[in-house]
Formats: sequence, structure tokens, C-alpha cells
Amino acid sequence: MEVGLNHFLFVSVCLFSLGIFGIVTRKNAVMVLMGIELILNSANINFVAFAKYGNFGYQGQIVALFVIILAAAEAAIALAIVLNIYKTFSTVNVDEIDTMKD
Amino acid sequence: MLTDFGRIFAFMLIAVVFVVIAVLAAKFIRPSRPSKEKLMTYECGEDPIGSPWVKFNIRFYVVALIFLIFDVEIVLLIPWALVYKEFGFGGFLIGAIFLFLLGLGMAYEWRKGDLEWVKPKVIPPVLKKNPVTNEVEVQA
Amino acid sequence: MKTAQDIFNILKEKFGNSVLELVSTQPVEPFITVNPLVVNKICLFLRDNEELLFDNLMNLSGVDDANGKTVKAEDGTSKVEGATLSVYYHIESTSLKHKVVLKVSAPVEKPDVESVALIWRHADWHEREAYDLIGLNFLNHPDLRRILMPYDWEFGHPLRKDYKDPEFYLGMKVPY
Amino acid sequence: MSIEVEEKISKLTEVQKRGNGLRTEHMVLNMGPQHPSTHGVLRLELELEGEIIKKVIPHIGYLHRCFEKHAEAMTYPQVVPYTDRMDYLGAMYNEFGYAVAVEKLLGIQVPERVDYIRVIMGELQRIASHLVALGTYGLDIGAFTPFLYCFRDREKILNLFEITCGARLLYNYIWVGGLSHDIHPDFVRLTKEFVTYFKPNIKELNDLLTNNKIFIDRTANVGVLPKETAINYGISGPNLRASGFKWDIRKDDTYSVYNKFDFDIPVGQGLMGTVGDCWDRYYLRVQEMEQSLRIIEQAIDQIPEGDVSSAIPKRIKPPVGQVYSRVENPRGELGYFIISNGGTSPFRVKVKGPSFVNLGIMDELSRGHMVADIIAILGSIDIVLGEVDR
Amino acid sequence: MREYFKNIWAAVFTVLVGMKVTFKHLFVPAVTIQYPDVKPKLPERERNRLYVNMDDCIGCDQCARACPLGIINIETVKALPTEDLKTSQGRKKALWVTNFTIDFAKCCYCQLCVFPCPTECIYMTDVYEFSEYERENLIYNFSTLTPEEIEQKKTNLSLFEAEKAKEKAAKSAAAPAPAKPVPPAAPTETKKEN
Amino acid sequence: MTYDFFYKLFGSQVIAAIIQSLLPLFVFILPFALFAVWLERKVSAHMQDRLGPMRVGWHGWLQTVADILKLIQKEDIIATANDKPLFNLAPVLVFVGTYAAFAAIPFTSAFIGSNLDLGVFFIVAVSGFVVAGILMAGWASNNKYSLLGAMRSAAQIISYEIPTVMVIITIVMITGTLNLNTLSQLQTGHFWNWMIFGGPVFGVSKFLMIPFMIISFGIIYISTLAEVNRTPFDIPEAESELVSGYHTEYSGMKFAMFFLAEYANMFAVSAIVTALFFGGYQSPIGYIGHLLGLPWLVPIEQLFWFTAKGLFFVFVQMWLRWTLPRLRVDQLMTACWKYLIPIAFADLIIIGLITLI
Amino acid sequence: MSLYDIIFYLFAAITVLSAFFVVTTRNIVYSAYYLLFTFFGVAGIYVLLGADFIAVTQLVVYVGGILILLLFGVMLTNKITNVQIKTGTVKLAPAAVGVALLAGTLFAGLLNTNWKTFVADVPASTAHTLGLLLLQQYAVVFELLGILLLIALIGAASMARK
Amino acid sequence: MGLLDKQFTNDSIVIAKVDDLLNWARLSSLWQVGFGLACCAIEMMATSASHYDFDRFGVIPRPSPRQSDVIIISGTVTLKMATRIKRLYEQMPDPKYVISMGSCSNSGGPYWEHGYHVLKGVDRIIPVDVYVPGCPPRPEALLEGLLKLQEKIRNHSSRKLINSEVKKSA
Ligand code: SF4
Ligand code: SF4
Ligand code: SF4
Repeated sequence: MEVGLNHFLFVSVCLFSLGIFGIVTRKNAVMVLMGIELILNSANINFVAFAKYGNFGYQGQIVALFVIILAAAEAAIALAIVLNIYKTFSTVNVDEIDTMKD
Repeated sequence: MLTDFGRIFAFMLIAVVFVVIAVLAAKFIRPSRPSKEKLMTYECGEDPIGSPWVKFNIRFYVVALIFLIFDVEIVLLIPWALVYKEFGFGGFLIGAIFLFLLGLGMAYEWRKGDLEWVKPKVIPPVLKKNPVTNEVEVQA
Repeated sequence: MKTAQDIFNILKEKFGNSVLELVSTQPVEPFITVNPLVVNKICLFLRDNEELLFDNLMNLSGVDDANGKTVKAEDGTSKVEGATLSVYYHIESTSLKHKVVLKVSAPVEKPDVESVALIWRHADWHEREAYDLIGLNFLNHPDLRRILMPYDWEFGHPLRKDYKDPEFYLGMKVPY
Repeated sequence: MSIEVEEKISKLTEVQKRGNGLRTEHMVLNMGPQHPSTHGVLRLELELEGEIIKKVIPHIGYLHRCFEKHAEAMTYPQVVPYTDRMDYLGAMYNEFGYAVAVEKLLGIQVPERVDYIRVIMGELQRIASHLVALGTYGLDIGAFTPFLYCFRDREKILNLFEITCGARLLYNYIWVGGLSHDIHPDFVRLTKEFVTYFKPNIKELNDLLTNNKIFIDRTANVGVLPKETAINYGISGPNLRASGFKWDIRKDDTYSVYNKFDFDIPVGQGLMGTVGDCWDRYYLRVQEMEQSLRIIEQAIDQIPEGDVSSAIPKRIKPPVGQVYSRVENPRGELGYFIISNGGTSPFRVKVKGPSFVNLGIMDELSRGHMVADIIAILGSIDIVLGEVDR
Repeated sequence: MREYFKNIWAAVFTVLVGMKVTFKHLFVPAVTIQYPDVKPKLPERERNRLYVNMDDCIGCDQCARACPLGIINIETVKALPTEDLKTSQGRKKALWVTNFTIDFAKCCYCQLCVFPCPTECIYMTDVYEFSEYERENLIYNFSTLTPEEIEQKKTNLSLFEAEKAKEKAAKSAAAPAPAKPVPPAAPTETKKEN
Repeated sequence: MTYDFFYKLFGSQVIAAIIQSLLPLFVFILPFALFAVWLERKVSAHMQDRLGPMRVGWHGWLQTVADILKLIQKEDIIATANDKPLFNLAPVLVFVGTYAAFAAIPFTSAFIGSNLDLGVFFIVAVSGFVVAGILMAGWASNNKYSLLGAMRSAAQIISYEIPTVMVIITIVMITGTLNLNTLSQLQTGHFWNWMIFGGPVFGVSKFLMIPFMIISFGIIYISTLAEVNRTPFDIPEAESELVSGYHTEYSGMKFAMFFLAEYANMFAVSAIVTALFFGGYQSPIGYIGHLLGLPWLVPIEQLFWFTAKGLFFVFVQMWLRWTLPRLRVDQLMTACWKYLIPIAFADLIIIGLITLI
Repeated sequence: MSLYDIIFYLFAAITVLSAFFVVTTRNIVYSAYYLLFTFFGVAGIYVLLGADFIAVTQLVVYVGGILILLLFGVMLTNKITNVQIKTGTVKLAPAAVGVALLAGTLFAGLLNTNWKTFVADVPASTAHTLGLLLLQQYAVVFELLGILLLIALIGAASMARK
Repeated sequence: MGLLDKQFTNDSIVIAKVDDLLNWARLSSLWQVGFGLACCAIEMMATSASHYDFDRFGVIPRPSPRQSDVIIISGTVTLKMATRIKRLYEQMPDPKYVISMGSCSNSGGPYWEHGYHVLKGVDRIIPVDVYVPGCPPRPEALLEGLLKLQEKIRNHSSRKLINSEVKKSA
């Protein structure tokens, strides 16, 4: 089969679902972050794929660029938060933090 | 462009193959006589005490963090640097403002001391208290 | 600048019976023998007294005097009695430029000597060494462990005159 | 509070701290016994918090060669080879100190010529020893080349020793009451050549290492040792002088013929940082080499004529008694405490090694520094493990 | 601010000065001695492997006693009066040195054994190339006598002594115990006087 | 172009690409690494009044061959506490990161692995693999020295990447291209057309530019030095502290791979500096090939010049290494964040202004 | 199948498989390193989509930046006594079912949508074009990003410092 | 199971040549564990310094035993140190060699009789290939020991070894 838009979207969907899966099943906050990165990547694939196959010129790519940059900012902040959590609760397991709050 | 990247991919493949072949080829020659002592972690000939993972410096993390932000800013600057001349001074200004913001962040970090690695917290050796009078001794 | 006699007099006045005698019959160096259980007080005095200011401990050496007399017990076995271990303190004052030698002796069965490790800090290691090699026991020493010999050495104190080499240590043959 | 209680408390806290070493959050890192920069077989147990040092526990004894036991088993002349092997970088000086001590015990006076030669040899040895100290210090800081330059120059000194007594490192040259050989006929000429050869090399070393900005950054203000602490810890030699205390046994408790020479005692001035920091200790050695050259220059021209072995007693049998005698070895105050029971071999010899004492300050000096500074500090106090452990 | 630029300047300048020094040395001829190809002459007082000139050795055991390590092991057998042994200086030798071993795996090359020798037959040479694959090979025996000869000497001596004893016994009715041969000195038994 | 040549020869893109990518490895990197190690030992030896390897081959030129052959025979120890998969993967990753960079380096106008438009940027990107690989090695070794070394190494490489990229941006601002080949072509002609002398423009701006270009060059040279962990920035491998850093636990062939990558990296960064500032493969004095009318000679000359320039900078790296002591880790970070980056920053703005003139 | 297709499948496989391992492997360091391959695969896919600048950016930012940060984060936030760092998982089965449903729905939507596709030519270089876009249409966004990054920098650093 | 583990009984010329090549590589690139014990270590350092230059023989010190081929026991081995030396030696990858430098490591040297804390010869804990006598050995003597070791490696070959053993038993 000639590789086309659908193929890329397919990959993107896979990444997306795996990302969701990771976020849902993992307790470790850093792992949750990794899941988020997967999802962002899947979204990005979509943007770039539509940039190629859709009729939007380079808009898709530039949005993807922005997303990458936002992802970086997000990762920085999120990890800083995780670190802070770790410092206060000395764990990064999300459910444990839940119980520790009260 | 695709071929260009294809070739890079070929380079990477070759690198992987090369390392794998080199390591595997050596397998045909090298001896293998493991023993318990040999497989112990090296620590200057001593028994390793504790795990290496006890605690490590948060500075590494902060550096990586600042680096990440700078890195993406640089990524954004590259397309700008390629084309700003076509827009004359206005184009330069856009980048300059961006750079200014970058500098601002940098200055902030500098002020806050985030650019410092851990500074040695030197406790200069002082004399122990005098066991009788509890005073720090002063000597002639 | 004070002679040993002056210092002896000062000490005798201050500490009375704890300061035993001034031995100056031997060639070269006279020394003052003192009680091992007050030596730390004497040393502190020596260090801090305005007239003496002995700020530098030059050397601290433990000695196995090997002066025991073999005494035959009734049941035929012989026993060494009266043996002592000694510690010599060589002290000087860097400002007043005088020196003195102190000596303490303790019986070999119970070789207790007060530590001076907190008065001159490097006495810490010297005392550990004396403990390690001679077997002197320094009371109130901050950290009296073996220093030169392995921590798990259990064959005694090698600088004693009656020390015997063990045959094996950790499976390694010791004598040649 | 009485002394006893106070001391007990301090003992308790100390012991507890050590006992807990393994259980704290701190990382315990071993440096040595096989480690490129512990200058032999020293083991430092570092307790780290991140990269900051909380505590340094030196473990010594990996080179304990039972000198004192041997001394008790040997006759007085036979001890000399063993003194060499204590501080193998300053072997000449160890013999010197031993000879001075036994002569004091015997109450004999050696001929002038012997004293002059001893002083020249001793000062040459001091230069050689300082060269190793400086070179390895450079190596510790990461500069390899100065190390080799220093060894190259040291080789010249070893050649001088070799023509005199035939050995390069452990000489058995200075005997009780004299010397084993007279100096070689070429010795005076070669020594003068060496002095002229060596002077420019000190400048080169300064260019390459001493004044290098990186080197200064690594060493200045690191491991500052205040004067009072130094005295209380019994520190001696260059380390004490670098803390600003003018104390040199060659001048302050003079022995041999040192009072006949004109030389300065350099003290640390804190040129690049605080008085008593690593750089001061390093630079003091450079200055001491210059002073040693001065002594050699003065002495080499006035060696009196005479015999070098006339005063050697046939059988050395000192009277009952004890002596403590000390000399200023390249590393500091080297003291011999000899007890004689009238026999042909000493009853007890105890050596106060400068390195042994100087190493004791390690923990105090390095607290709060970084791992890299440990090396700078350890290198700057210049220990020789052979003498630490004896 | 001035400090800042001064730092930069100092760093750049001192680095350049250092580089100048090393660059200069790039063209300084090397001081290396190319050892196996070039072997420099060693000074005459060089102290390396000992050598014993057995022709001169009178077996007096002085050197063994002077050695701090006690690694010189000398065994002797008395020579018969009929055998005329001489050193090169014409000194009379009363003993056959049947065994003269030095363990160079232990020797510390201190030269203490050299000075007391009355005939100057033990001395240090400049031979330093004698590493071995086996440690036993480092124990050198300088005695020139073969085992058979030693056996021979011993029997000769005992015969001679037996004869002498007989003579003595014949001379005086009281028979003294026959003199024992010189006890061999084992290495551990070469006690130093102390 | 070599690629076209192979393409014609084999008629297959894949084979052509593979052969072409093999070329630098066997024609260049391996011989170079062997040569560079030997050179390093020789240079250091002569700086220290010694001779260096002398006994195998003429002046020891076979020394590194022997080293490699020996390393092949060495047992490969994977300690029990090591994380085996990562331990094995780390050298691969490091080598891939290094080798991929060679794809974008223009050796001559006729040979460039991949004439990528984003050349320099790409090289910066793949250095991320090296960092990941080093961290992996340190982690998998489960050894304190390795771990600390890897951490420091990673922190150091990423920190010094910023000044590097900043300088690269200044070059991009002047030339408007990221393509190393184009960059090299731009600097054709004689040496005054090199970027260090303000590039192939003429006028006031050229002379205004020169001092700032020299500063830029200094910055990028220092930071690339740090990126390949050479003295004075060799803290991650500092022998006197960390035994030998992240490869403390590696033995045999895997260690050889790290070694190879290190030396290959040395050349890679020198090549980048050359291409950015010193005219890449361009001859400083014109081509003999052009003079003689032998066009095939030009690429060879170019290769010569490129290698010569690259080797010169490798030599300077060695020279520095055998001259300087090493910094402490905090000083290293200070040097980067407080000195190099602000200066690079100011430099970038000023050069941007100059280009507008 | 053309070479393009093969390479696409290769990269798709790298991406999806490694992503799968990221979320399933129990050793968190392994997860991080699998993420490396995911990022690499995604970069390859970008290249195939003709977005070279995005691809390289992906490498620079993700592999060279975020991944390192993540690794440091992992190493910092785990009281690790052994290399084998396990992280617990929760609600595995329901999550799997839910995610499978989600994925199924998305696929169904995907397959049933008739995308209008225009196949643009693969351009020679995108960086230049992106630059133009950035300075023309997105100049404001560009500056806003600068401000955002500034805030992120300050925020993250001060949070980490605490 | 690598080539060096196998033992060849056939005398093929190829194997012989490869064997020689490998031996050559091993002997010309002996990396040393950077480590010294006592006075002999100073002479060892002098050997690597400019005047004698170990590097001429391809000997460079490696800080980690994992990358070294030869360990030079240079000095007095005390009981406290012996276990560490043994471990260091164990941690070196095969093939590995040991040079015992100086009287002390040969047999306890000056300390053989009264040294209560000295191991009388390092060969009590690890197998020694070459004994270099001297106290300390001159740098040349150490170099000579190294040459002896090279000689030993050159003559060593799994092939030759087997043959000679076969001959012996026959
Ligand atoms: S040189 Fe010294 S150790 Fe050697 S045999 Fe002579 S006296 Fe004994
Ligand atoms: S001292 Fe001289 S003569 Fe006497 S036994 Fe020794 S070598 Fe022979
Ligand atoms: S053999 Fe001699 S020089 Fe070597 S360590 Fe022993 S005593 Fe020192």
C-alpha cells in the first residue's frame, strides 16, 4: 500500500493511545510526564502530516515547532514540580502523594 | 532532502553495525574467565560501600533545566538568523527583543545564584573548645 | 626559658603527689614522671599556663618497658610481674623555647593512661598508634581504634617485647 | 562540667557520627588505596553530600612496615638502611636525623667536613623531595607536563647522589659518626653545574604552573589552615610556615652546621588568596628550593678538608638513656626518640614522622570542600606514606 | 566588572605563557636514555648485585654478621693443614667455603656487608639486569666447589680429625671427645649480635 | 560527487549510500584515530622532553595498531552489578552520535556524506546521542566514579553546547546558511575570505567584524574543547578524582569504542571550527589544480587542506592538554555560564548590528 | 513497495514499538531510554513528511534536552538502592481495555474519514520558509514565546531551587 | 569461549601467524595499572618520567584496572594491602601479567624477618610472571624486567604450549 496520510495518522493514534495508557497506569510522576511527551509527539505528527498532505502550506510545521517548544517549557516546569513534590513528600508516586496530602 | 537524510541514516546504521561487529568479532578471540571478584564493582580495591545512587547533586538538574530553555530559544533563533536580513532593522529588532528576553532570564538566574555550581561551604578549621574552660583558645 | 627543674617545681607545687619525680641521672634528657591518671590535667596546665605555654607536643611515644620480673608461683608455673608500659611526652613551647619530657607508667595488666588528644590534637593519632602497637589504653580518647594494623587484627600488639607472629592472617602465611 | 564528662560527651558524639556513616543519606566514596592521586596507599573514606565533603576519614597503615620493630632487632648501624625506607623521598634526611640522634646519645662530635657534606646532601635531598611534591601536585591538579619536568630535574640530583654513594633512592650514606664514602672528586663541580642549571628551571615551573590562572583558581583559598590550628595540630615544616608561622628547626633549634649559613625562612603570605591556603603551601616549597640552593652555594665552597669516617665508632654501644632529637626534614619536623639500654641495638626507637602528623589535619582542612579539592589539599600537605605508616 | 575582565585577561595570558613554554620544549632534544639500545656507563661506586670473589674469601663470616637482613649464608669446612690455600694477596685461608649463598630476592643493596670484609672480596658491581621468571633463581651460590668436592672435603676433614683424635688418644690415655665439624649456619641462624 | 559515482556504478541508491557512508569510517576515522592517538603520545612526549612510543615500527607508529589488536584480545568484563543491556548499548550510542556527525562534514567539495541543508544544526542535534550514551554508560556501570563522571560529563556537554550554538548562529546571521558545504564554498578564494577575517565581504564591516570573529572563534574553540572532554575540561574523566570517569568499568573492545569515539569527536569538532571559521576545505592560497588545468587535482588538494586544518586544531587541543591543569567542576560551570555565554551573547548582538550596516 | 515505504514502516515500527515498551517496561530508566528511540523514530517520520527542520529540532530539544532532563529527574527523584528501579503500575487491565477502546474509536474515525489530501512536493529546505513565516505572520507569537520561555525559566528554576 | 581460551593441537601456519601477531600486539601494548606501593613506586614513576620513558615500550598507566594488562607490584605488600592487591589483580581482564618489582614484593625484602605486617612475597597471593630484583631496582632494571616479560609473552602461545606439553607427556 502506498504510504499516505492515513499511515502517519495511524502511528500518531498509536502513540496517543500508548501515551494515555502510560499516564493512566503508571504511578510514578516522571512516568506520567513521559506519557505526556508521547501524546505531544503524536499530536505533532498530526500537525506535520497535515502540513504535508493538507493544503495549509507551512502552518502545520510552524505549529509543530511551537508545540515542541511548549513541550520543552512544560517538561521543565513539570519536572520542577515533581522535584518539589519529591522534596516535600519524598516520593513521586502519584497515589501516595494523594494520600499524603491529608 | 530525503536522500540527504537517507544517507545520514545509512551513516548511523553503519556506525551501529561497526560497533556490533567489532565487539562481536572480539568475542571470537578474547578469553572469558569470569570470577566473583572480577565481577565486583571497582572501587579502588575496596568493597564498595553503599549504592552509588544515594543522593546526587540537584545542580545537575538545574543546569539541565536552564539548558533546555536556552536550547529551545536557540532553536527559535535559527530560522530568524537565516532570514532577518531580508527584513532589515525591523527583523533584527524582533530577534533582538527575543534575545533581550533571553538575557533577562539569564540575568535573573545569575542574580538568584542558579548559575553557581555548589560553592564549597568551607568551614575553616577552628580549634576545639578548651576541655576545661569552654573557650576557644587563643595561642601566643 | 625554663629548665626541667623549674618546671618540676611548678608542677610539684600545683599537683602535689601526682607528680612523682624528676629523673635527671640519665645522660642527655631529664624527665618528669607523673601519674598516668592526671596526665591530662597536667598537660592542660602546661599548655595554658602563662609562664609555660607548652603549645607543641613534639612526640608521644608508647614504650614497652620489658621490666617484668619472672616470679615462680607455688604450682611451678612462672609469671611475669611488675611489668609496665610507659608513655613519654616530649613537649616544647614555640614561644618561650623550652622543652620538657614527661613520662607516665602503667602496669601492663591495666595500662590505663588519660588521653591528651583534646589538648594537642595530633596526640589523637599518636595515642591510637600507641594503643595499636603497644596496647596502652587511653582513657577518654575520642576514637581509640587500631590505626596501622588491620582493624580485624586479633593477634595482639606487635611492639610488645613478648609478641609472637601468628601463623596465618586471612589465609596468608605471615612468617617467611 | 568536669573534664571527664565533657570529654565523654565529645567522645560519644564522635563515635556516633562515625557509626552512622553508613546509614546517613550521605554518599560514601572510597578514594584509595589504589587511586591515582593518593600518593601511594592511603585510603580516604569520603562522606559526601552531593559534591560537598562532610567528613574525611583517613585510613592508614597500608604500608606499615614495622620500622620500630626492626630498629629493636638491629644494631645501631644496621638501622640506617631502614630509616631510608621510611620517607623514601627524603632518605638522606632520615639518615641525617638518625645519625644526629645517635650521636647525641653517644655524645660524640663529628668532623666539620662531615657536617658540611651532610648539609649539602640534605639540602639537595630537600630540593629533590620538593620537586616530587611540586610535580605530583601539578599532576593532581591535572597538569602532566610539570610533573615530568620536575622529575627530569630531580634525576640530576639523583645522579649526584649516585656518584657519591652508588644508590639512587635509598642511600645508606650518612652513618652514625660519619659518612660511608667521601664525596666523589667530581662532586663539587657537578653540584655547581646543577645549581646553575636548576635556577632557570624554577622560573619555567612558575611560568608553566605556579602562575597559571587555572592552577591559582584551583588552589588559592582552598584548604586554609590558620596558624593557631596548625600549631595545635602539631603541623610542621612547609605546611606550618605556609600558615604564616616562622618556625624552622634549622634555625630555631639548630643542629649540625646550619647556623653557619645565611638563608631565609620563607613564610606564607597569601599572595593569591588567604594565608595558609594550598597555593601558599605550594609556593612555599618553590621558595624553599631557592633557599636550599643558597645554602648549597655557600656550603659547597667551604667544605673543609678532613676525613669523613674517622669518628665512626667501631662498636656503637651508647650508655643507658634516652634522647629525643629532631631535624627539619623536607616535610617538617622529623624526630627520633631513642631509648638505649646499653646494648648494641636500641631498646626502643619511636619516630615522629612529619607526614604522620600532617595527615591528621586532613579531615579538618577538607570539610565543606568539593571532591576535587580533596586532591588539591592532600597534594599540598605533601605526605609520604612510607613515613606515615613507617 | 574590572575583576571580570581581569580574570579573562589573566586566564588568556597565563595560558599563552604556559603554551609558550611547552611549545619551546617541543624542540628541545629529549633527555630519554634509550635503554636496551643505549646503556650509559654507571658510576664506579654503583651499588647493584653483589659479587663474591671466592678465591679471596676466607669464610670469616664478617659480612654475614654485618648484613641487617641476615641473608648471607656461609658454610665452611676446615681445611687440612696439608692443603695450602691462599688468597690473591697471599693471605692464608683456613677454611673451605662450601656454601656461600646470597638471596638477592631479599637483599636491600645497602652495602653494609662490603665494608667489614677483611679481604675485600665481596663487593658491589654494576650488574642490574638479572630479573628472573622464578624466584628461586635469585638465590645465588658463589661457592665454586661442586657437591662432590664438598663431600670430599668433609670426609677428608673427618678422617683427618679422627686420625688426630686417635693420635691424641694415643698420646694421652684420656680420650677427649672428637671435635665436631664446624656446624653449618642455616640462614635463620645467622644471628646478629644483639 | 562520490555518491553519484557509486550510484552510477551500482545503480542502487541503498548500496551507494551504504558504501558512501562506509567511506569516512574506513578511509578516515579509523586511520585518523589510530594516527591521532599516536600523535597525541608523540606530541606529549616531545613536549615533556621524552620520546614517546619508539619500539614498534619506526618511531612507534604501529603502537596504536598494537593497542587495538590487544584490546580485541582483552576479556570483556560485565560486572554483576552492571545493567547488562544498557552497558552494552552505551558504546553503540556514543559511537553513533559521533559518527553521524561525520555525515555532515564536507571533506572536499566532491565528498560530503550528506549535503544537508541544516548541516551544523544537525551536528549539534546528534551530540544529544553522545550525552545520552554517556549517561547510559555511567548509569549502567553502577559505580560511583562512573556515575559522577557521567553526570558531570552530561552537564558539561549540554552547558557548553549553548555557547557553541550561539557562535554558530552568528555565523548563520552573516552567511544566511546552515549548510557546511555552502559555508565552505562561500569562503573560497584566498585566506582573507575566511570567516575569521570577516568572510568574503569587503568594506568597513569586514574590518569591524574581525575582532568579534576572533572572539567568536575563541568561544567556539573553548566550548568544543569542553564538549569533547579535553583538558582543561576533562573533569568527567579526571584521573585524579574519578579514576577514569564514565568508562571506568569498561574493558576490552567496548572501551576501545569509547576511545575511538573520543578521538573521532576531536576531529569532528575541529572540522566544524575549520568549516565555520577557516574556510573549510578551501585552500588559503589558491589551487594548483586550477593553475595546471587539472580539475581532478582540486578535490585532492581540498582534502589535504581540510585534513591539515583539522589536524592543526587537533594538535592545538593536544597542546593545550599537555600544558594546562584542569578546572574544578564549579569553575567549569562558571566559565561557561558566566563568561562564555554572556560574551557570546554580546558578540551575537554586535555582529548582528554590524551585518546591518 | 518503494524505499520510501520501507523506511516509513521501519520508523513507524521503531516509534510504536519503543513507545509500547516505554509504557510497559517496569524499569523507569529503561522507559527513559526507550523514549530516546521513540523520539528518534518520530524524527524520522518528520523527515519522511518533509519537515527537516522540525526533525532536527525534535532531536535537539527532545533527545538533547528533555530526555536528559527526564533522566536527571529520574535519577534525582528515586531513592534507588539498586539499578533495577521498578515503578508500580495500577489498574492495568481496565486501563488496557479503555485505551484499546479509545484507539479503536480513533482508528475507526480515521479510516472512515475521507481526507482531502494534496501531496505537496518535498521542499528543499524548510528552515528558511519557517523563518519567513516566523517573522511575518507569527512575529507576535515569536515574542510571546520568548516571554513564555522567560517565565518558564524563572518559574522552573525558582521551583527547583526551593 | 574465545580464541584465547581454545587450545590448538594442529600446527597450521595460519594459526601460527595469527598467534604471533596477537602475541606481538599483547607484548607491545602493556598498559599498566597506575598504582604504586612504596619506595619502588618512586622508581617506577622515574621510569615513566622523561629519562627512561615507559611510553617507549607502549606502557601507559591506566587508572582503572579494567583497562590494564600488567600490574607492577612496586613495593612492600603489607597484610592490610594484600587483599586489595588481590582484588585489583582479579579485577583486571584476562590476559594479564604481573611484574614483581623490588625485593619487598619478591620476598618481603628487608622486612622478611621481623616484618610482622609484611607479606613475604607477593607470589603468595597472585601469580608473578617476572621478578625484578633490586631495592629499589634501577629504572633500567625495571625496563629489563619488562623486556623479559615481553620475551615471555612472545614465546607463550596456546599452540606452542600444548605442543610442548604433548611432547613432555609422550
Ligand atoms: S647489600 Fe646489604 S642486604 Fe645485601 S647482602 Fe649486603 S648487607 Fe645484606
Ligand atoms: S667478609 Fe669477606 S672474607 Fe669474610 S666471609 Fe664475607 S666475603 Fe668472605
Ligand atoms: S624493595 Fe626496597 S625500595 Fe622497593 S619497596 Fe621494598 S624497601 Fe622499598
